[in-house]
Amino acid sequence: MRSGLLSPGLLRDVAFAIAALALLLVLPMAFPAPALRDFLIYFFAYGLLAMSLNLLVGLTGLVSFGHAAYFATGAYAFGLLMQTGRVSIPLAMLAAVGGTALVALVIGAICVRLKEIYFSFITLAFQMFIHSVIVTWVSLTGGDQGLRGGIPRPPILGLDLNDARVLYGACAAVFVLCILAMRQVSQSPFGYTLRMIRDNPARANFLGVDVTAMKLGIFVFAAAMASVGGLILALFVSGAYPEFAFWTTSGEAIFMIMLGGTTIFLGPLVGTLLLQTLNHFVTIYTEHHGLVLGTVILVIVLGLRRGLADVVYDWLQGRRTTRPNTPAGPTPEGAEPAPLPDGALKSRIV
Amino acid sequence: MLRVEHLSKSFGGVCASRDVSIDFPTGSLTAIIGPNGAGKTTFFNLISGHVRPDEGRVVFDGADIVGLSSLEVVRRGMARAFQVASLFPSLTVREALTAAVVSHRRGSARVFTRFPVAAAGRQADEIMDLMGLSPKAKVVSANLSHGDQKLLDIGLALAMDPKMLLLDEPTAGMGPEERWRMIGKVHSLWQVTGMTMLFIEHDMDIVFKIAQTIHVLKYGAVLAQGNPEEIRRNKDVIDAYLGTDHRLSETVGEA
Amino acid sequence: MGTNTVSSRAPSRRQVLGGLAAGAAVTGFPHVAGAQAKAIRVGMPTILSGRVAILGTSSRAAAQLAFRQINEAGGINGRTLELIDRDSKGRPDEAAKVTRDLINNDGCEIIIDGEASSGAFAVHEVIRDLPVLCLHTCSETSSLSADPKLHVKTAFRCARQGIHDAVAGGTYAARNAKAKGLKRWMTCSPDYAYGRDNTAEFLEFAKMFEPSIETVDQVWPKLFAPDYTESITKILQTKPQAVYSALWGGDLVAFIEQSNLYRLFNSITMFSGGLGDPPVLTAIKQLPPGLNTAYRYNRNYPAKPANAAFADAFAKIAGHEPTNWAWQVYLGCLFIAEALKRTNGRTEGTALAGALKGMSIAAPFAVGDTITMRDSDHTIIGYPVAWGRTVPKAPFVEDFSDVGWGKIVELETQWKKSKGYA
Amino acid sequence: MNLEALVDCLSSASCAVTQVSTGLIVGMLLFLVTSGLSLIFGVLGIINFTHGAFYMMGAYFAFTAYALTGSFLASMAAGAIGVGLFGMAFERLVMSRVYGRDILMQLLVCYAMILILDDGVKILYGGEYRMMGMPDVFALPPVEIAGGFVPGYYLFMVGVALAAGLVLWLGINRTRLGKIVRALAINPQMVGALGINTTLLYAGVFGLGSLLAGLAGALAAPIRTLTPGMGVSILIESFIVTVIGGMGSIAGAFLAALLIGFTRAFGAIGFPLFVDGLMFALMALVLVVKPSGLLGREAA
Repeated sequence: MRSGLLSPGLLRDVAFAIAALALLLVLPMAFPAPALRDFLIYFFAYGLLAMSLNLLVGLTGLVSFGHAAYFATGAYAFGLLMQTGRVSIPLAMLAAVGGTALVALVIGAICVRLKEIYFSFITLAFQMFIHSVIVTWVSLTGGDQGLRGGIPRPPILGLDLNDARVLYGACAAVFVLCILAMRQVSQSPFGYTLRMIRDNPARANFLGVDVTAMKLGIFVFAAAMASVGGLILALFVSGAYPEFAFWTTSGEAIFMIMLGGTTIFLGPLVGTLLLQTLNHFVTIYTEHHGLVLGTVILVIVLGLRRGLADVVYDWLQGRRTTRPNTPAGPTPEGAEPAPLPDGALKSRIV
Repeated sequence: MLRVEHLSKSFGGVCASRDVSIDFPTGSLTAIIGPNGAGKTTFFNLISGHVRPDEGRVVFDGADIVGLSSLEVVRRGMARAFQVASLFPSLTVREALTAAVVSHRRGSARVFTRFPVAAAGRQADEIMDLMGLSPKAKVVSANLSHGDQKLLDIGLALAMDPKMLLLDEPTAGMGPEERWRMIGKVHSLWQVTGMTMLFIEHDMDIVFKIAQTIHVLKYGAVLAQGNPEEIRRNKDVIDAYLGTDHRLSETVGEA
Repeated sequence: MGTNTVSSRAPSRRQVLGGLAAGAAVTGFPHVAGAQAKAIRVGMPTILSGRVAILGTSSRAAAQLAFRQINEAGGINGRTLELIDRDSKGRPDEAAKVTRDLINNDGCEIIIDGEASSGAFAVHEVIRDLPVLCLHTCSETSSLSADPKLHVKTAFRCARQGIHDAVAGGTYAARNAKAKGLKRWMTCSPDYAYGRDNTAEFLEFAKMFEPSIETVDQVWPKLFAPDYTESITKILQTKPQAVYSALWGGDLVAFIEQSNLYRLFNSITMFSGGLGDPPVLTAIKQLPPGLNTAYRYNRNYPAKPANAAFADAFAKIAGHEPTNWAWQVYLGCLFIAEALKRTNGRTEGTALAGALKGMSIAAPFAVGDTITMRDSDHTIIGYPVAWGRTVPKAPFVEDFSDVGWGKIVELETQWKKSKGYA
Repeated sequence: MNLEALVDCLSSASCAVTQVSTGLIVGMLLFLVTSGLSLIFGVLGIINFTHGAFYMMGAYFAFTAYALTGSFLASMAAGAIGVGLFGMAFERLVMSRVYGRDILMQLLVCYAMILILDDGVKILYGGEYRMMGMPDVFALPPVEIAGGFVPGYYLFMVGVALAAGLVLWLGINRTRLGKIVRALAINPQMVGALGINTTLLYAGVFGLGSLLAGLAGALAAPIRTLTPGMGVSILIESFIVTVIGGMGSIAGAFLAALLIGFTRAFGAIGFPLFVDGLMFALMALVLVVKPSGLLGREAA
């Protein structure tokens, strides 16, 4: 019996992760433009934010409007710890993630008791609260001017993070590790319990699932993962800013997952990539990016009605099932079960 | 196994359950019948911890379970299937059953293993065999036929290793043939497992055919009880089913 | 082609398409590419959208104006200056991103930072990593240049500095308080770091020069609040003799108009840190006479033909009078051009920084003959720091009275010592 | 915290009058915006996040109409009716396509619209601050009431908001059309089965809600600065009011707007720095204790 850590699914994912990391490390060597590295580091940071938000939205059916709060908490906790000059980077990272998890535990304990839209509202309220704390507590956070004076990057194990290439490599490794952790969680018994809650919380409760505790668990985990995104950004821009905790950041994360699609595990990364690319080029060509971005969103939402990754996946599924004599399974790697009819979809997100 | 004593509940002045006292012996197969709005589903909600009664006791396996959450009631061994199949639309049959088994084994919070866990998977397979769902193992719940959905719903309840199973209209919404197939499954399930079972049913033919004991509810109160033969002859029951007061009783609301 | 360089977008599009086609070969070596190119690229991260879009649009217009004039005068050793602007949407991380991008991808060799407060600090950190010449042209936060811990070798501030204004404001307030017997003061400033620092420094110096000044109360409306009624009625209740406000921009416009409804300024003497900005003055429909305001910009002060010419030329491009940010950016461009001349067109950050340190140039805005980029802390002195009084019609503010720079620098030095900066 | 000052103020007629009027001024404009938001949610079940942008449009429409005609009445009509029509078009062309879809889709559509409208305003009017200016009719000294002062324009503004709220309330509760609208909120199929054109009704209700936002914008134009993005802060505030008062309840919106108005007015006297935090705290508290809001219907 193969079970536990040696299950073939995990081995496959680990292999995939190693390949992905190798690709990420080779890419900047093949194309040594610093702009590519910069672009990818932003992609890592916002990618983790979007992926972790999708653990709530897509996997558990909890629509959080305030996920960026934890992105910011991670960035600030990390930045403040590093500025003391007494902590090494890995330790500060662990402490920042742990601290964020603790904050999320307290806030989540209140939030997950509320249902549907009210959950969304209260997460938004707490995000605004955290934002106002950051702006008001000037002596600690620097208020609206952000965490100033730079965040030092002492070497870890002889690696000098002030070298842009090393910094990039470290960020890539952390990013891949986090994605792998999220993948494991989504494929674990816990992950399937969350799918039960997403589909039908009342029934899950009747089957002995402690719905509130499970929701709280994923809330805390997602917050911790978002905080890693925040601290990557803080490490890179060498500062932390209240805008990280503003509702627009949460809004962007929601846009990323909607753009990429909520049903496929890596869909949010597709969305992040698309939005980052779009943003990058739109800002270069025009100052009217609001007009362009708004129009693109309208076209996608009204035209495609789903995330791009979902559309592609459904199209592939469609081809698969129309092929004659295909047995009904197994579901392909890295994919969730087949999409649902319209009515079912509605119940899973709202 | 289960004994309810003087159970009462009213919603905003409407009495959905009034002074109900029934005893369900271990291993029995009992039917609850009654016209629309008689309070059958409310009765299920009351004993399964979904709704808290205003008065009365629910003694399950020797302990009063009034006030326990539905979750705790399930953990004590009383599982329930629903009138409208309550499933997990995006999960396959096997995934849903395995997840239910995992949950029952307190494994829901495990993050370091992969789903499906082997042992839980085996139990899920057994349940699928029992319910005849094995050929549909990899079908997404939302795509199952109506009958299969009801079977899966019962299967989910079985994943709880229950001592007692509550079935709320297992044949609702089915054609005549499908009904008999369904009730056949239920009956053989009872015979194979020896569980205490309690079901709500509309179809009198079915009830009289398989139930050992029948309780008739009307306006939330017990109108009559007895074996199929006794109920068949009961004058009050005949009146209740042919009476003209259906419309009034609808205000109580089922479901 | 050279004449096109004033328009910021057309060349950047060309550049990007070129960059896409050539791929990493070009973008990988921006400095080499820049040296061979005819134009010297200057990047400007700024805010072009949202509530403070005017900060970015007026800063960009000023840079366009300056570059056109420089290029028409023959450029730098035959090379032209080309502006590439990017919208940071007011987000500091976005400001950091576009700044890196401007340097790494677009081959910008100089950065004019048109970011407000937090964005400027984010850009500052980027310059620490990628040491090209950077001029902060919009942030007035003193610590950006005063705090030695934050010092970056190739970063300079070409903007007014909060502490300079505070000294001048304190002096002016004290003089008025003495003359008119204004003892009971109140403040009404936006509740964020700049608003609080600015207000505290103003009061500190006002009280230093006139100890009879007493702060009876302070109200802190939110930044970008649309409505100030509760603050205004609070002031009415408290009945101070004078009010100081660090409100600026659209917030100040709303505050003045709403105060007018209560005839607030009939009984209370107003001292404003931000009213002197021409777009604020023109936006207010009923500008009460006799309000005291710090100088932000004015075409008649300093009274020099070059200043009026700047205002005319700017208005032609932007469609409105210059903002405070506009003259700062324009001055920054003059500093950049002069530094490039002195390095003979070399654009390395350290070379330009070396040239810029201690540089004095004759600018339209100099109160004396020149404005100097101070060697010690990379910030300008000699720019107009003055207070005037409003009149209902253009030029809206008159009667400027300034404070000598000798006194400002002396008090600034004391202040630095007290902060541990010097 | 300065409770003494608060007590002092409450015991002085002039202070009490001024602060009560402040509360009304702050609260009533907020109520006008919120009532539209709440109406749309109550009937259509949609959270119209573009509501703040509609308020902004109302202000800019009024600004343009006033500049063209010099008539204050024309500016109010332009703000209210212009935005009302725009809202109907928006409902028909865009919003109706995401009915019944998950809330994130609706949110995204609104977000897109905010981006487009903000940029549109910037393109048309530039990024500068704009001010419509006070019409001459109201260029009067403030009215004195028991020693407190209230500007004439504010009296007018509060009056218009109260009248609009009253008309809305009567319209919904006392007319046949109102009855249909209420039925529409509960059971659209039934209303459709009665042969009533629900499509038109939805567009009408959305338009009416937008009109209220536009009217609020027009009323604010003479006293508030017009800039692109001015809708954001009012959206957040009216959102808080909606949640506190109860999603979909006009009376709740009225109550909560007053609550916020008075909190701001008297908070400025008694505990100036807690006002903002208090609003968020109040919202969180309401959500925890009674998620459906003060006067909202309990979720079924």
